Amino acid sequence: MTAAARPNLGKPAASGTILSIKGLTKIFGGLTAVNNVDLEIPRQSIVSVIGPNGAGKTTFFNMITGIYEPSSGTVNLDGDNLVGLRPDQVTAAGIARTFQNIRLFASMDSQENVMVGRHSRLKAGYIDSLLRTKRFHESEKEAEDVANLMLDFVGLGRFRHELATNLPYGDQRKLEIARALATSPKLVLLDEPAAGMNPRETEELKSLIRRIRDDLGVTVCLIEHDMRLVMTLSEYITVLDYGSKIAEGLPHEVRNNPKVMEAYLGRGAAAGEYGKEETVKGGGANA
Amino acid sequence: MTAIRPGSQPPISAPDRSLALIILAVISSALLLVSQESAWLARLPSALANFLKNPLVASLVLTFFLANLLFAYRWKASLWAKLLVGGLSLFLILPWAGRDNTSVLDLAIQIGIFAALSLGLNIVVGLAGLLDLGYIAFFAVGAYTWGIFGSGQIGKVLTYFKDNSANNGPVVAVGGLVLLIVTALSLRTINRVKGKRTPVANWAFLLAALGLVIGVILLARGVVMLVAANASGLPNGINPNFFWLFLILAIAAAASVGVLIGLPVLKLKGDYLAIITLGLGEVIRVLANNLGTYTNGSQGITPIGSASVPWFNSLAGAIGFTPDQYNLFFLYFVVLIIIAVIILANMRLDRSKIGRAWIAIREDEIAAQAMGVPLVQTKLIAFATGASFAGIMGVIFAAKQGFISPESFILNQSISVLSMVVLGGLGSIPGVILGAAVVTILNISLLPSLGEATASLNIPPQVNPAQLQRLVFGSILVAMMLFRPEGLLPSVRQRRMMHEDDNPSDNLTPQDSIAGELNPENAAEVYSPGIATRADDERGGGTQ
Amino acid sequence: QTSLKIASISPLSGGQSDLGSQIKNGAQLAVNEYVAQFKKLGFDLSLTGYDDQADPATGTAAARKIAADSSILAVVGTLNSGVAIPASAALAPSHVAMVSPANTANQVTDRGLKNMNRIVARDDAQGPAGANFLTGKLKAKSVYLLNDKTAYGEGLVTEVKKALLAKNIKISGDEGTEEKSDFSAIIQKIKLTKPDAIYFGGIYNQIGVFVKQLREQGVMVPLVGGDGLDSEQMVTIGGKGSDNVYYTTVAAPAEALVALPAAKKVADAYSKAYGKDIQGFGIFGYDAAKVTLQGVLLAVKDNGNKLPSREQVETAMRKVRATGLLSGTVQFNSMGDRKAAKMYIMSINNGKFTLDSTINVKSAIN
Amino acid sequence: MDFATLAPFLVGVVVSGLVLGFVYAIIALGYTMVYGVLQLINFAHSEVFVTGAVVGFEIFRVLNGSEMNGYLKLLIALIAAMVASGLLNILIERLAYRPLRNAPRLVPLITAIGVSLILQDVIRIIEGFQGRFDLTYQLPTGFSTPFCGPDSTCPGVGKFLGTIGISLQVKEVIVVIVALLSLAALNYLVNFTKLGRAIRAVAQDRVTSGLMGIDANGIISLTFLIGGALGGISGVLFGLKFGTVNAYSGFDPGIIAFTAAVLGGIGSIPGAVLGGLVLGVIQNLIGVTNILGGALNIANLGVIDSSYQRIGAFLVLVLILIFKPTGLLGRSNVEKV
Amino acid sequence: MLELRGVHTYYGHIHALKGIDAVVPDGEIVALIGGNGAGKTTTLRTISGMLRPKQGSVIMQGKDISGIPAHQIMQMGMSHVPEGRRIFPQLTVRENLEIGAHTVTDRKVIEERIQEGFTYFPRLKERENQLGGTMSGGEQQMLAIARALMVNPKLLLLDEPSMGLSPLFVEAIFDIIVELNAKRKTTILLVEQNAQMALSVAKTAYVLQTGEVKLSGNASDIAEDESVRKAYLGED
Ligand SMILES: Nc1ncnc2c1ncn2[C@@H]1O[C@H](COP(=O)(O)OP(=O)(O)OP(=O)(O)O)[C@@H](O)[C@H]1O
Ligand SMILES: Nc1ncnc2c1ncn2[C@@H]1O[C@H](COP(=O)(O)OP(=O)(O)OP(=O)(O)O)[C@@H](O)[C@H]1O
Ligand SMILES: CC(C)C[C@H](N)C(=O)O
Ligand SMILES: [Mg+2]
Ligand SMILES: [Mg+2]
Repeated sequence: MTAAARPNLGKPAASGTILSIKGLTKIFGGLTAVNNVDLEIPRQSIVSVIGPNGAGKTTFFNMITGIYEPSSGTVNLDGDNLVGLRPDQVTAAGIARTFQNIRLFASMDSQENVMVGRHSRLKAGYIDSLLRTKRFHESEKEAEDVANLMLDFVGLGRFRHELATNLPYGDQRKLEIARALATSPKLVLLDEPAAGMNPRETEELKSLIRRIRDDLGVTVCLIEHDMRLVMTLSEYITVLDYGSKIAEGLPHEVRNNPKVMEAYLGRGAAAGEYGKEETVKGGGANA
Repeated sequence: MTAIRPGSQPPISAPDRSLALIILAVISSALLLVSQESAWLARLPSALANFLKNPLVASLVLTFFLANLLFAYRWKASLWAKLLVGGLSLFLILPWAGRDNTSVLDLAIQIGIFAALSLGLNIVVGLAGLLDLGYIAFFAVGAYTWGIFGSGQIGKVLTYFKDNSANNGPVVAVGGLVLLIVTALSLRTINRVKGKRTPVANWAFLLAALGLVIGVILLARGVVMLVAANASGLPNGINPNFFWLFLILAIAAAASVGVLIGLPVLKLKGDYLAIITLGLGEVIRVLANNLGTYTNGSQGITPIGSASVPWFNSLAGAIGFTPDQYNLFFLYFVVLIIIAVIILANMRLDRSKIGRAWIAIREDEIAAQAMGVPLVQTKLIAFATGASFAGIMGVIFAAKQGFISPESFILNQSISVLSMVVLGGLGSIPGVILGAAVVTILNISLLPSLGEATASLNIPPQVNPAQLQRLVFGSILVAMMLFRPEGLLPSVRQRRMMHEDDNPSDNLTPQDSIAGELNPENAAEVYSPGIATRADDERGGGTQ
Repeated sequence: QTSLKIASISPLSGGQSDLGSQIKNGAQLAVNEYVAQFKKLGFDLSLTGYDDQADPATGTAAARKIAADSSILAVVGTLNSGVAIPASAALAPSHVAMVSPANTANQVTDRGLKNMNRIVARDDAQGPAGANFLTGKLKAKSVYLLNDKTAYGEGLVTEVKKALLAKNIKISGDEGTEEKSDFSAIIQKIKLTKPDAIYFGGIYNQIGVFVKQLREQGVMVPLVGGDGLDSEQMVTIGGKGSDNVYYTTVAAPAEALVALPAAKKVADAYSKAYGKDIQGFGIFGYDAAKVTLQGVLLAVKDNGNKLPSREQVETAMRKVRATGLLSGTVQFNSMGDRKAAKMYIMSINNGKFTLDSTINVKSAIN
Repeated sequence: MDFATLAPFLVGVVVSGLVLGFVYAIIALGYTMVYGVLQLINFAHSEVFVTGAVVGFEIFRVLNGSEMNGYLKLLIALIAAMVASGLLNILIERLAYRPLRNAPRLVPLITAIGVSLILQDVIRIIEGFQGRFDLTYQLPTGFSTPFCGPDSTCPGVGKFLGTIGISLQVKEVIVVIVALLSLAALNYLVNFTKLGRAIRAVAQDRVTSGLMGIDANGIISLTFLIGGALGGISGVLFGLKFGTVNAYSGFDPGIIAFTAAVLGGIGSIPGAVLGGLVLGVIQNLIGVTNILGGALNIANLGVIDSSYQRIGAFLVLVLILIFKPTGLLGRSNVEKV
Repeated sequence: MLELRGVHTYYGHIHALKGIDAVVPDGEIVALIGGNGAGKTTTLRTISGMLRPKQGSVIMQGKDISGIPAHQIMQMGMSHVPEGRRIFPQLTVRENLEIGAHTVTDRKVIEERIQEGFTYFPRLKERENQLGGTMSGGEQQMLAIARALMVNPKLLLLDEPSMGLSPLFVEAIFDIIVELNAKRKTTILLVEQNAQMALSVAKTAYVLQTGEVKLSGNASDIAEDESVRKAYLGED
């Protein structure tokens, strides 16, 4: 993608590329799940990765976050190569994520779940915890404050002391987002955040994602099958199929790409069904 | 959203039981003191005296007395009453009874030791969810650390090296140091090299770790040799006042062994970890049995010294303790202090970022890692912390027994500590202490007394209660677990998870096999520490 | 009537409970004999049996309980040296005298505790006796040494080895094993090294299994052991394999007893009370209890027929001259070892135990 | 020591290790079966297998005088032991594990330990009433005779094996054959039948297998029955091979067998067998390291003798698991994130 | 086919269903919609016997099945695609399908149905021997649906079948639903977030809110209902 094609975000300070991926490949046994994919994510943008089931999207995320080791390729976050880092190191470097299959800490309440997300940013260590030093108290307060802030941010403030597993599905997804945000990421990767949400809840989610970018200044990259969400939210879309990138571009470009229509969207999808939304509520108006 | 349960339950109003608590405490204390004091017993009508002297009755009285501490902790009562009962029981009545009957003190110390062990294992198993079946090894490390130096054994070691190859000391020491530095450096580089562990890196890591261990051993050996060259034997070990230093050294030693054992194996999951720790626990014991030069092998080490504090002894003397009781009396208070510190440390760690990280990796390693929790490091901290509690108590154990041999550190002991933790309530500090107390009292007071009480009856040997300890203990274990699967005093977390505070009409209790059984969420959400971090939900490969 | 108690410590549960119960039962018989005599003096005599599960820690806990019960004046026990050592140490500060019917390890008395005595010979007599038998009667030029990795077994073999080395006998192998069932590796090694004889320091339940497998693999050389083999179970377990097996023992076989008729009476009483035949450790439990009671009586007498203190009993025990025992008179030297102990060499052949020879052991010190 | 003596020696060591390994393997299968469905280390399995050994002992004892063919006696003993141990295992599951299905997984582990303790005493008491503690197998004549060996006169296969330095007794051959047969049967059952598939499904997700129309409780009971029956077989084999059992004999072999199951990859049937064999051989090799050290003139190996057998095996386990964290044949537990 | 009468279900003390009354007529498609945590999943679980109602009854073909274990209910001709797919992770795709047919004895029938599943979802055929647990989210969803069809159920419970599926497959799924219902007369109880789609294929619908039936009736009426549009269809 050329710099010229990149949408102007109107935020001068926030220009440039935050994540740059080159030739990322993952081979499972004989199966090439992700094949030589390049991707650049502009700072403070909302971008999406879409593609048919089994296209390799989740695997792509897993490689970025260090859960899988790429078979080849590089991942650069603000110039630092992330390949080979452990997941916790990737998080410390500034990438947080949510999971396609929700993975919350079952025995913790919402607040604690989010506090865990703060782990890598807290200064207090083992000795501080034992001796209850000033640094410890500061850290704990920070963790708690950030957790509450994030819970409020995603709208779960009232469930602060509720066990995570007792929350309804959609709220659990939001809780995962709050937990990811608590790591103070530069970039957050959301894997199908709208799955299991009804259209109304998806609308709320949409504005939440915009606020993540606008209010927190965090770059968002998401995987989604909900085309209304993707088309209205993303500034840039990459399409994978059978592990390879088959298209990329602005939403309307992708939507009208015949390859994408055939492999992914299905008949008649492009014409307008998803399009009308975008014209109505494009460009972060809800923020 | 009304179905969502409120975050906190309104406190159930229970009657204040301060008065009951105090009355019970007074009764049980009186009973205890009377039953232990022969002078008082003599004044009682002989039937009553004989009754109180019956081993089983005496043991029950003691148990009843100790139960007061539990009541003081559990009951709703005013703080001063709780403190009064707790304080007097621990600091006055118990030592007093111990003066008349040292086995009370012995039991109390033993409970303290096991409570500390349980607290340590609780961190590893209950909080971090790592099933460790070889935990007693760290206890052994602590015990031998002091045992060797606090007895004539160190003299023997030095003499051995003096007689053999003492003049190689400098060479060995320098060699060890060099190896140590080289391997430590290479370990660091290996760790720095980014990238998941390839087999080559694995080998390199293993070799370097091995080198590190050998380096440490050589260095230590070299130092011993150097010392030995000039030593003239230490028939009674080093000055017993080094005891204090060795409390610290034992922590360090046990923690290091914890890290050493942990490094190669903590990547393993669930039961793989369990069996490896079991094996490594045995390795430590067998080494103790085989490395006779240092440990005196199967013969064991004895006598082992213990610190003595002059003013404390005179205090003990002043309140009627005989000199042979000083050490127990002294160790009792040392144990109290250590336990207090350990509890404090435990609570502080539990309620800190580390504690949260432990629980996070217990619940979901992948998610925890993705949230920035370094897996191996966090597990190592759990291992080392747990180990250090065992290490320090090992020193106390050696000083109390005056004798240690590999037989005290067998696998069964590890299992026993584990049962204390689970019985008391995984992850619950008061729970595991209670678990330790219950199991210890059963094992060294109640069950044996059953045999002693019936010793004079003519019962066929096959069904003689004295021989049925396993049966009785086993039945108690099974029964307690069936009736209180969440443990005696479950942790708040556990209670929340198991809906312990449910209304009685709840049809999803574990006993209700059909409803409970077929309830996926029950199966899925109950956290499964230890054996495998993977719960049913993950196996399903789907959302929770 | 003042209550006066003695205690026994021995394994009453677990794998060695068979031997441990014998000690307790034997002691009970002795106590029964003395109840009347104590009654006359105004004492209500009884025995309390404590279980040590053959485990040092449990044994020590039992010892602490005994120390705490001031009506207990002395202890008969234990079976295992590994338990006796810490248990006696735990009893020492309270001056509770101990008389051991079975512990042979040198360390038991070598620590110089005032309260620890034993009526059996020590391993530094048993070891050389075994060694002499190996080189003398068995004419072995090379011996394979095995032990069970316990304080007793390993300690005993150390003594045997010392004696063998002094005679320039070849040691074909020397190792320990905790294994209870599978001995294939060791047997292969024995087959390879072809020793003239094997010495195994350990207990019958392990050695019986071993020797059976050994014979099945065609190794027929004699096997010698210590008092750990002194049980009829040895033949039950080893079957034909226990032929050509010899052992030194400190507990006397029936035919070697000085007081045969008395022994018969005890044996009858034993089988009547416990439904089993008395064996070596039953006899020694009986004898040890008798020594203990005579020591207590001596202390009572010294104290003007009043209840003696434990310290008095401790002192009396060292100087008592106990008579009327099945194994002859007992006197202790200054270390608590029996001045003139006997040792017996037994052979097992065709499933029968026969007394091969008797050895007198005199303690070197007084 | 020259090669000519060392080679047959090593063959002997390895072969006896393999026989030993077969016994471990069958015990290990009992652990693996139960572990497979409940993820529970069935600590009571050691007593389940001792029960089998005791039943086998009783059968051989009762039939000792009779004229019956030795192999028939063996068959009866095996069947009786399988039935007894299998039923016992079902009973244990019902009483001590099933009520705890939904409890944290360490809880049934503790009840398993409790049951194990109870059974030890129960077995001791039952045999104790007949005045027995150590139970020594009274084998039919011919079982203890050599099947093959250097100086055996055995015909055919035995002779051939003998010439290459393998010496085995008839009963050892029986052990191997019975073990192989049970392994084959079990492997077929679990991996190639509908029942086996159901067992694996229940193992992975009890609730969902209910949705497939599978009676999870029934399958679990069945698994305990099979696991127990294997325990019964292994008990008899244990008695055959080692000659003596008592109420407490289960503990050690139980631990080793479970280790074998882990080494092979817990849950995997061929894994348990491979693990058992590897452990058996390794244990034996470590037991003779001092001899090898002597032969190779490596003095330091001299200290490694039988007393290191057990822990040597554990150290090998550590090494293997470092490189193969799910055991030799364990499928790596792929987790889709 | 199926009737719920005053069903109350609890999780521990959480009262998730508060008296649900509903009827699923023979051969119909019934949609169940509602917001997050409304109790849709719980309703399906209660029907299939994964949960036992504390009060009320579930009646299938005239027989009260509340309290009967799930595996017996399934043997009566019901099939349930559970929330979260619940694929057997260590079984291959083919084995997952075979286990779906556990109650079917005829091997030929099983094979036919597997092939049928493969024609619905060719991806499954491609991955016949891949472990279920390593399939992608959407692939697992396909497998879960195919698995449920292995018994040719009389009553099919679908819990959010379109979740995680690409738009192409969402359409495919609804086609399959319609086809099953039309050709095989399979009765279907459908829980969907994609309410619009669900209501377009269903004949009747129930709207749940916090464990209670808030609305019920003709699907097309409900699709037009103001409050429903607002609450669930994201239209304001
Ligand atoms: N561990 C693995 N082993 C083998 N194949 C795998 C593994 N993990 C993923 N795959 C395969 O790789 C492909 C990509 O999977 P991935 O989960 O990345 O898809 P996805 O694009 O996220 O799909 P969906 O939209 O369905 O979630 C799939 O076909 C999947 O079956
Ligand atoms: N395992 C569980 N433990 C406790 N409460 C639960 C559990 N599962 C669901 N709940 C609660 O029961 C209520 C109903 O949940 P249910 O899953 O049936 O809703 P749903 O309509 O399927 O929602 P979603 O659209 O999120 O799937 C919710 O309040 C939820 O929080
Ligand atoms: C029973 C005997 C083997 C006891 C042995 N003599 C010991 O001292 O331990
Ligand atoms: Mg995906
Ligand atoms: Mg749902």
